[in-house]
Order: sequence, then structure tokens, then C-alpha cells
Amino acid sequence: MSDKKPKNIFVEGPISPVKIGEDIAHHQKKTNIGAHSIFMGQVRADSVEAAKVSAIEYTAHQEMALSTMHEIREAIFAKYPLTCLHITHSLGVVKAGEICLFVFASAVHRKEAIDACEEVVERIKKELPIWGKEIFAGDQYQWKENRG
Amino acid sequence: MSDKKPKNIFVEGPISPVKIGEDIAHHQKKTNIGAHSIFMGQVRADSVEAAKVSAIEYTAHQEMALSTMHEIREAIFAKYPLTCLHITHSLGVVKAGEICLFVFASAVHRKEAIDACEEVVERIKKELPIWGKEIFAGDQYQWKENRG
Amino acid sequence: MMEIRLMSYGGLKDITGSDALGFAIPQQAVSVTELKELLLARYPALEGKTFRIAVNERFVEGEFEVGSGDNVALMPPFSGG
Amino acid sequence: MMEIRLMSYGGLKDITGSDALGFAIPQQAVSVTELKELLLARYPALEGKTFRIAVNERFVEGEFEVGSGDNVALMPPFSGG
Repeated sequence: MSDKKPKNIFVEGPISPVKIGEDIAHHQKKTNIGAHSIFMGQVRADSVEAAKVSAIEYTAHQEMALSTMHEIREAIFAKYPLTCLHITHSLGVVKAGEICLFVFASAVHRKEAIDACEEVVERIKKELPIWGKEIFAGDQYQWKENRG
Repeated sequence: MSDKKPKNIFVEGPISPVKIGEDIAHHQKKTNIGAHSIFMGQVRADSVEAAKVSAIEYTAHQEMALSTMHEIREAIFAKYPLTCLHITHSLGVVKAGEICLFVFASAVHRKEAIDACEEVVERIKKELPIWGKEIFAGDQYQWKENRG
Repeated sequence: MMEIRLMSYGGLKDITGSDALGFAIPQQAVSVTELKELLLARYPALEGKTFRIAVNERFVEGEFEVGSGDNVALMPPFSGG
Repeated sequence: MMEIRLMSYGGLKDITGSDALGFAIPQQAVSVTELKELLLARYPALEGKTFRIAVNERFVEGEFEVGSGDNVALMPPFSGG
């Protein structure tokens, strides 16, 4: 259900896979759910010239990010008959191999859950004022750019 | 990577959310992965007339299911540049609220992971010889039918 | 006279009464079309049901020939996931 | 003469040298277009950079008027997720 007040989506550091397993388990009480669609972003050890990304450090304009996320939630609930929608994004340092974004959409039928999850991911990437700084070994860095 | 021999996809009973969390954690070593897309099917307590579904009992033509799943895997790996693809489906009794299907696709970029995951789910529903028997309180049942 | 192994899946098991049984056929070989007629004669409740037939794990139809000892699977529409 | 609060995000922080600082403006009020010129004069490395401006948490441009004490955020293209 959609809420009146913006929910926090930010956690400090990586998102724990154990926590994700627990979140999934919590949905077993909701026996009207038939389908869950999950997206997770994981930090890649990309190579840039000779250097490898060892971590990404995320910063955000938090107030704007949360109010924009609230608008996205409202639009998604208006468009898709979802049972629930949970979003978590990391702030601070997330090492290569760790999870930095978790989107979890649940619905009675699969089509709604899958389409809503994908749309939320696309909108997060495009609309939330969050920036990733790719950190290389030895304090070097470059600012991340999202592909379209 | 695709394999030469059909992998087993079946587990007896429900799929554990803890196990799913562990599966996600195992992918943190693969630092070339940037995106995971997961689909989970959960048994719904649907109401049919006065009765509520308390569980679904799954049976399959296992040999045909595994060889068909193998063909689907090969086709998906040929079509999408995936890092890995894991599929689990329950056999036997899965109670309302429990998970009966788990599809887990990982790739360098999100589009491939999301599209591959969705296509695998659709093909599993249409092509795998698996049948669900919806069990109501008091031993009554009806055979499940998938929506298109 | 021959016997095939008849395997019934999903709701069809309720009609044939067993997930696997021997099914006697008066001929030495039959087409899938002929087999369907024999099945309908033996199990009238199959009338109007949607199902496909796999012989030795491959879907077959029409003139495909079913022989002694073949595994014949009757499969209603799938409902996995 | 007035002062705004200038907040710089992402790579723009490397140019302004701080994620939040006071920025003095000789006028009593300026348009966003005029503010951009003042910023480019003060931070020449902003030249050619893509960024949007939010005043008090709303994206603004052109003739929108920026006044004393406003929070002005400089935001390069987003790269979350």
C-alpha cells in the first residue's frame, strides 16, 4: 500500500544478502501474493585502463531522493496492482561484489510484479539524485556514469 | 556458462528464503556481475467458492522437464550475455505463502539479467511438464491452470 | 496383441486411475490417432479433455506409430510455477 | 549583496572544493541564468560540465529568482544503482 510520508530507502554500506533472505521470508504471511520480482545491483570490479574498481562510494541529495522516490512509489502503485514494494539503496562505501541496490515488488500475478520492478529500477537510475564514485586501488577515483 | 548435461532443478517441498539469501551471497565472489534479476513464485491462498487453497502439490514428468529446461537454458545463454542462471522448482506439497519457483539470472548489465529472467519464467510456465494440484481444507482439490 | 506403459499426469491420473499402468492393445502397432480412440473407448471421461501425448519422452501425434513396450505419457496443459 | 548556501554533488564537489559553502553575490537577487554566470566566473572548471540546479530542493532554470539564504544545489547527471 502507498504511504503518505516518504519512506527512507537508504542504508549505510552494502545491503546484506541475509537481510534480503529475511525480507523474502517476511512475505510468507501475505498469502495473497503469487509473484515476487527482485532486482539487485552489485558493484562490479570494472577495469579502467590498468586499474580495477575496488569499491563505489555513494552520496545522495537525500531529501530530494526520498521525495522523488515517494512520487515514483505513488505512480507505480497507481499503475500496477501491487501487494508491496520495497526499495533499499546504499550510501557510503560498497565494495566490489557487494549489493548496492535492492528493489522488491510483489503482486498477485507475475506480470505486474515483473513490470513494476523493472520500471522502478529504470526510474531510480534516471531520477534519483545519487552519485557513485568509483574507487581504485591507491586512492584514485573517477565519478561513475550510468548507461542509458 | 551453459553445461552439456541437464541440471536438476527440482527440490522436494518449498524453497527456503534462507537458501535464497545464501545463493545471493555466493555471487559476491563474481565481481564481474553488475545486476541480478530474481523471480519467485509463491503459493496463493486463492478462494474458490467457499474454500481456500491451503497448499499446492506439484508433480512433473521429470525427465522431460529437465531436458526441456536444458534446451531453454541453452537458448537463453545463446540469446543473452549472462554470467549465470539458476532455476529451482518445487515438487510435492508447498503450502500457501511458501515459495515454489526461484529463477535467478545475473549479468554484467541490468537489461540482460531482467529480460533473461522474465523469458525463463514465461518459458517454464508454458513448456515444463509440471502440474499443480490445489489442495483445499478437508482433502478437496482441483487441478491448477496457468493464466496466459 | 501388445502392451504399452501408460503414464497419466496431472488431472488425467484421476481419469485413468493410476499414474502408470499397462495398457493392452489388440494390434501389433497403432498410430497415435488410433491409440487416442482406444483410450477414449476405455476412459470415456477423457472426452473433451485437452491433452498431448509423448511417446518415449517426445511429443507425437497423427500417424506416428506406437509399438510394444513404448512409454506413452498423457499430459494435460502444464501448470508449474 | 547577499549570500546563498551552495551545495555541490558528485564530481562537482571536486570543482567547488566543498559539498556545502556560503557563496556571496553582489546583487540582492539573481536569476538562475545570472547565477550560472557567477558560478562559471568563480569556478572556471564548471565550463562544459553538465549539471542541473535545484533551489530549495526544486529544479529551476532561466528566469527563476534566487534570493538571500536559498539552498542552491549543483547536481551532475545521476549515477545511483
